[in-house]
Amino acid sequence: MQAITIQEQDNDFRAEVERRSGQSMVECYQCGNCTAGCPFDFAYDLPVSKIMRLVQLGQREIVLSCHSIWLCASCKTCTTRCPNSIDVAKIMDVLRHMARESGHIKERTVKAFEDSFLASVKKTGRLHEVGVALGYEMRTGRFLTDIDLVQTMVSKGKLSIKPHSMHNSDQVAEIFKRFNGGIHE
Amino acid sequence: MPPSNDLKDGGELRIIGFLCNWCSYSGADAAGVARLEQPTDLRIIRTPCTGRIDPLFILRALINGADGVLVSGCHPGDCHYVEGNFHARRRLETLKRILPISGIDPERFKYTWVSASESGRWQETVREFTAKIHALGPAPRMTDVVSRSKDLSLEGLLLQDENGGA
Amino acid sequence: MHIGVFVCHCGSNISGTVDCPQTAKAAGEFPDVVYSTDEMYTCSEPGQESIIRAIKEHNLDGVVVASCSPRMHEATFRRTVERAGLNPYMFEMANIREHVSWVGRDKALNTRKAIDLIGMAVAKLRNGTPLFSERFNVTRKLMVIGGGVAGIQAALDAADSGIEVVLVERETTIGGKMAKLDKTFPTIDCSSCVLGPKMVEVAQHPKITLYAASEVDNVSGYVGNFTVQVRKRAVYVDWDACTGCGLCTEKCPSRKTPDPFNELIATTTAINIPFPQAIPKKATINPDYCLQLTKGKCGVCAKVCPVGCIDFEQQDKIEEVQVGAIVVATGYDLFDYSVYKQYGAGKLPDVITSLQYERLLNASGPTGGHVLRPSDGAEPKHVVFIQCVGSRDKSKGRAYCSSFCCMYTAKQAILTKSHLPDSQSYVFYMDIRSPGKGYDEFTRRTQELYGAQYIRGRVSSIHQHGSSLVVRGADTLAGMQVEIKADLVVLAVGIEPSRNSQKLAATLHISADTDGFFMEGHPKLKPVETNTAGVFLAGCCQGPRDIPTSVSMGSAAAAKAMVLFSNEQLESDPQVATVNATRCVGCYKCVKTCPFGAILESEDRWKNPKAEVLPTICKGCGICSVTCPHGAIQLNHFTDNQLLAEVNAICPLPTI
Amino acid sequence: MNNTVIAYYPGCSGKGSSAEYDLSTRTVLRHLGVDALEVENWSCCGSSPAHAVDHVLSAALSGRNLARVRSMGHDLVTTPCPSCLSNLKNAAHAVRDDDVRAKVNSLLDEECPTDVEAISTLQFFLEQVGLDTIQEAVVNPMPTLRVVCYYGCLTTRPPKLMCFDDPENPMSMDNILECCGIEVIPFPLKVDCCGAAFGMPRNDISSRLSGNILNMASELEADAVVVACPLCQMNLDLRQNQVNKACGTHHQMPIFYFTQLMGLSMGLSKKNLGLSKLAVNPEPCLARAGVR
Ligand SMILES: Cc1cc2nc3c(=O)[nH]c(=O)nc-3n(C[C@H](O)[C@H](O)[C@H](O)COP(=O)(O)OP(=O)(O)OC[C@H]3O[C@@H](n4cnc5c(N)ncnc54)[C@H](O)[C@@H]3O)c2cc1C
Ligand SMILES: Cc1cc2nc3c(=O)[nH]c(=O)nc-3n(C[C@H](O)[C@H](O)[C@H](O)COP(=O)(O)OP(=O)(O)OC[C@H]3O[C@@H](n4cnc5c(N)ncnc54)[C@H](O)[C@@H]3O)c2cc1C
Ligand code: SF4
Ligand code: SF4
Ligand code: SF4
Ligand code: SF4
Ligand code: SF4
Ligand code: SF4
Ligand code: SF4
Ligand code: SF4
Repeated sequence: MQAITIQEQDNDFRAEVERRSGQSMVECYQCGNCTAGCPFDFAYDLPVSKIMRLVQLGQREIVLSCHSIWLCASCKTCTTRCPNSIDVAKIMDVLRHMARESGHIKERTVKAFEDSFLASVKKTGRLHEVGVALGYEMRTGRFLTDIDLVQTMVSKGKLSIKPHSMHNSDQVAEIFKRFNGGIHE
Repeated sequence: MPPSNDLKDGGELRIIGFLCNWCSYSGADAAGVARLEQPTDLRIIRTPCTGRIDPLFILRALINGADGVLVSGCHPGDCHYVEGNFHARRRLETLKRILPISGIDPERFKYTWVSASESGRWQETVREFTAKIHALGPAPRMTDVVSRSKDLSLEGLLLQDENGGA
Repeated sequence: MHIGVFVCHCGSNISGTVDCPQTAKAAGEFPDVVYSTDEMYTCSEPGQESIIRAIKEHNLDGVVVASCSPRMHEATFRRTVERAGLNPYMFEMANIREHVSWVGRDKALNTRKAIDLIGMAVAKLRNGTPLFSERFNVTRKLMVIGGGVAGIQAALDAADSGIEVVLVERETTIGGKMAKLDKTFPTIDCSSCVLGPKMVEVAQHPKITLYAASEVDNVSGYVGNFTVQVRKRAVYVDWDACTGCGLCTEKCPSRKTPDPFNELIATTTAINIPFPQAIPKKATINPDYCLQLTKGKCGVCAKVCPVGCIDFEQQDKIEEVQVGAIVVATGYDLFDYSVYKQYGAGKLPDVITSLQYERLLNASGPTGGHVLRPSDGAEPKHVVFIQCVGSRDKSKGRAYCSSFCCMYTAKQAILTKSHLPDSQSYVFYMDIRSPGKGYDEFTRRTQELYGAQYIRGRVSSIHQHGSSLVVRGADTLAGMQVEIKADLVVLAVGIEPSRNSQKLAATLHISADTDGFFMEGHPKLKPVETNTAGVFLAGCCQGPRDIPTSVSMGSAAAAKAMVLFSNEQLESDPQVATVNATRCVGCYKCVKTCPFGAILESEDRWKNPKAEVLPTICKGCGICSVTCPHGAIQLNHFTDNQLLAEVNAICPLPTI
Repeated sequence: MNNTVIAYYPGCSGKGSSAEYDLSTRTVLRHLGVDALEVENWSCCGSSPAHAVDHVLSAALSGRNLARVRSMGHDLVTTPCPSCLSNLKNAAHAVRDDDVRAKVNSLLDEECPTDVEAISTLQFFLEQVGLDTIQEAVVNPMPTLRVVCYYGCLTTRPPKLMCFDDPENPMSMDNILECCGIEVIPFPLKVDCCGAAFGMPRNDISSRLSGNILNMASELEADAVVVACPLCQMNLDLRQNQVNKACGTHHQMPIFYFTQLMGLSMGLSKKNLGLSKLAVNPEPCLARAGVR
């Protein structure tokens, strides 16, 4: 196990997480309640309370390169039960943003799904489920994902090959364009 | 009259402190015991409680030509008399709002909480406040303020606010 | 006026950075100062003598000493001037040591500051008046409110020293929580074996009068002379006659009455004696469950009672008691954990509180000391304890540590093993707080000898799964989620001040901290005093305390009362508020503002409304002085004139 | 409740994978005298991917919809989907901060309003329609139908934002269905997450979590699970076979939207409630409960 040199901790990292999440990291007293209730803990490489600790210790690399921050489903169980009322789920969100920005992509399929989802929305203004699936498959090369569902959905009339129509879908595309233009921080 | 009333020739300004006996006055004593060096401008008046401090004392000091007034007492919730500092807080907040009307720079007045054990905090408070008053410089002549305060009947204003009772 | 000024060198403490002779010389020029000098050590024997000599020689009627802090020697010098025949309040101090010589380095500036401070003291003194204290008698009788172990200890210690004691207990028996416990840490001795004899002593002590099923309605008066109204609740039994034979309880048909003594895990009869060792051992009818009182038909108890003491018409009675001091020992209540919906919110039968578990462990409890879980009466095998439930949880408004739950949880884990040798206990904890003699060894023993498994982490949720409870938690040391299939879960619920404490605080004019526990006079130096003279604290009403500390506090509070009662008479502090009747218009704003209820709505001879201060109750805060729109109520020794004189001494009114 | 008109945001899944939720919600609302007026020209809220990528982007996508609601002259919008609701509420809350609002507005063509509120249709049924009105409309109680209510994670969480029902033991659906004459069994896992967000990218995870819920429901001998969330429904219903395969189970557990059971109890036609669109055939279970 690697040793952490405490004086070399990255306090800017901790400060950035605090600023972007609006949460105060010192308030976490490591009770573990967030880990205890997290439904995704079994799939995590770092339990969420450990992530909280490592942010306190300014461990940017370890935190941003973990899988857990990609597997958090924002179910907010942790936020609801934290005895210090810390919005832990929001911190997980912010960490994923930071990982994205810095190119730490530990769950390619998760990122691919998010990207295809947003690409679909950008293109048509509304979510087009076939579009997402296709986009996802293109991005990951996992071509038969959910193929078993398609048949059921088609037979139940739940899947349209064409996106659901809205006019002015370009307004939505604009939102994405401006966003990519880096107007926000 | 001894010459000491003309404070300004030593580079000192006239700063008056109103301190409650139980917390801040003891805190100031503790700072002395610990030899925590402070600027010499401040003159302290001891009161049993910040609740005894009439905003009019402060107004009077400022009108009379004090360059700064510092009030300090027990932290909220710690008052020796249970709720005296809550009364003080309400009254002093009112005073703060009224000072600008009377032409007095509200920056010349400050109130704060220092407990008996916070000698370091007291030293900091005195240093900071004295530095601030020096940055503001000597207070302007208050002749017109005096007449204005009469016009506005400041005393009435202050008392009105207090009428809420406890 | 003839004022003398004495400037102290304090060896070199002052004279090192203040020019004392020059200061004394300058002081001589202040108005009314007829004599001024400097002294090496003013507080020393010769220093005090020189003050006395100067008062006589120069006919002084006021003295200013410029030396250390008045918090140091004001009392000393007041006695000095009094010895010379002066009124002790015709004395002022200028603090030129703590506030000048010790904090300023520039001698010239220090000297000037010292002169200013003397000028202020002289100005204040010129506006001062002589003040006189009053002497008053003390009622040598102590009231103890709350009959838990802390109150019992206070009552017994005071009574043993010969003081009359009145013990007021809200429940129908004394004993408090300790009476419900099975065994106690760290010695694991039987709780009732230790407490029982003390309770009997209370009942038999000739100096103790016990009012059970009673509460304090109102308190008036002041230290040495309190008048207390005690409400004796209707119990529907004439306690003077009741022998505690228990015949009534055997025959009472209303058997589904909730039993608070057993923490509601069992039922009792509408007429009941809470437990066999109850003191007083008297029967009480619960009016909400008595068939006679609710439906008008039954009266069985009245028929069987051999002494005919049942009285369905009984009413509350108010009695007035005069006492000189009061010890408050009202203890605590348990945190209502039903806000934790994720722990079943009190709806899962096999999730119980620590105190309920004590009743299950207790041989005189509803299961006769067999640990049987509530849902199906089976013996549990896997028992999970969860610590800090409702403690150290800001999100539930409980930031504080309840202080003894780590220890009693360890105790309960040990007792579980001795009751059920095949069982396994698991303890979820955040920290183990065991600071006391033998305490940490105790929690170690729990693990090493009794095999309790300690898991560091909180529990997120508990849910029923078949006949087990699934406890989902974390082990933060292993860094993993953990799950336990438990048969019984015991919550170490935190504590909070006894219900209605807030009201009692208002009645007694004492304050409570932000968590509602009564506030001590000083956290280190006056742990059992309050800021109201003559009112003392013992046990958990002041904060979470285990039994040894509660007992120490009981003894300490009794000792403080004895100190008070060692005086035949007490002397009042004359630095109190006084009303100038000619200025007072009777608006009573001051009455509403005084935090201590020291001002009365009174009248003068012509029936005009006037405020009147009760000098024995007034604490001298001066809050009223600022409130009065007419300057009619003034705090002696800190009058408007005195304080303004100080202001004017530094900043004279500008001439326009 | 005569002819109340509410702004209604169906959400993307309402137009696709959860068409029967949209349909049954509108049908029941109409039956109870409420007109659900679809938000004009609404767009996708971005669901969880948007806020997983950026909070301002997420707020902007929902902010656009809030602006649509405002332009219809409404200050309240209801949505059946908890994920959409969470995003709408988040946006409405976030733009109250001046800084955030400026950032959000800079992504939009129009100003995001600060005075539009969002609630779930579930909350609308409970608080504005009311249990009494619902009970009055019931003509076909189903006392032999034993169901568990599964709320999922987002319906009530985080409590500070959602401000509805209890985050640990919500009872709103339980109460409504009991009003409809259906037996509701207490369900210990009612707020555990089903893992829907990972249905596509990490099916192993979502199958395990959904499996827990189905297992518990069948251990409690429930006839069906009732949900209020299209993502939960899709995960439990459409993916039930995937779950069975991953967990080695053989569940055939119907997963209803609560609005479908409300509609049945009110005697509305199965067609208008979209019952045939459910992946696990509900007919055997309904037949046992005596519904024709
Ligand atoms: C489960 C459990 C196990 C414990 N085990 C141990 C142990 O093993 N060892 C140990 O040292 N400590 C133990 N404790 C702690 C112990 O209970 C307390 O330290 C002790 O009871 C405090 O005594 P007390 O007199 O201050 O308060 P209490 O016991 O609460 O007594 C207060 C009394 O005042 C009465 N009262 C309250 N309000 C009023 C009022 N307004 N007027 C009149 N009367 C009033 C109450 O009815 C009660 O009789 C345990 C606590 C719990 C919860
Ligand atoms: C580093 C440190 C920091 C602390 N900080 C705090 C704090 O912040 N707050 C707090 O509450 N507590 C604090 N404490 C604890 C505190 O010091 C003790 O609680 C307290 O001093 C105990 O007082 P005492 O009178 O029992 O013992 P002591 O202070 O030890 O006094 C005992 C006295 O008895 C004398 N003596 C010993 N033997 C004999 C003999 N045979 N004959 C005659 N005289 C004898 C000794 O000379 C001594 O003067 C601290 C302790 C330490 C070590
Ligand atoms: S629940 Fe809160 S305090 Fe506890 S470890 Fe998680 S973030 Fe920290
Ligand atoms: S929000 Fe994320 S970290 Fe928190 S409990 Fe849910 S999945 Fe786990
Ligand atoms: S009176 Fe105070 S200053 Fe003077 S010698 Fe005594 S202690 Fe020192
Ligand atoms: S039968 Fe009478 S004397 Fe005996 S306990 Fe009951 S009330 Fe008291
Ligand atoms: S009268 Fe009441 S208390 Fe007496 S026996 Fe009947 S029910 Fe019990
Ligand atoms: S004593 Fe132990 S269990 Fe109790 S609140 Fe404190 S740390 Fe928690
Ligand atoms: S406030 Fe002043 S005027 Fe009013 S009753 Fe009190 S003393 Fe009299
Ligand atoms: S000085 Fe304080 S205690 Fe005394 S009467 Fe005035 S307000 Fe009350």
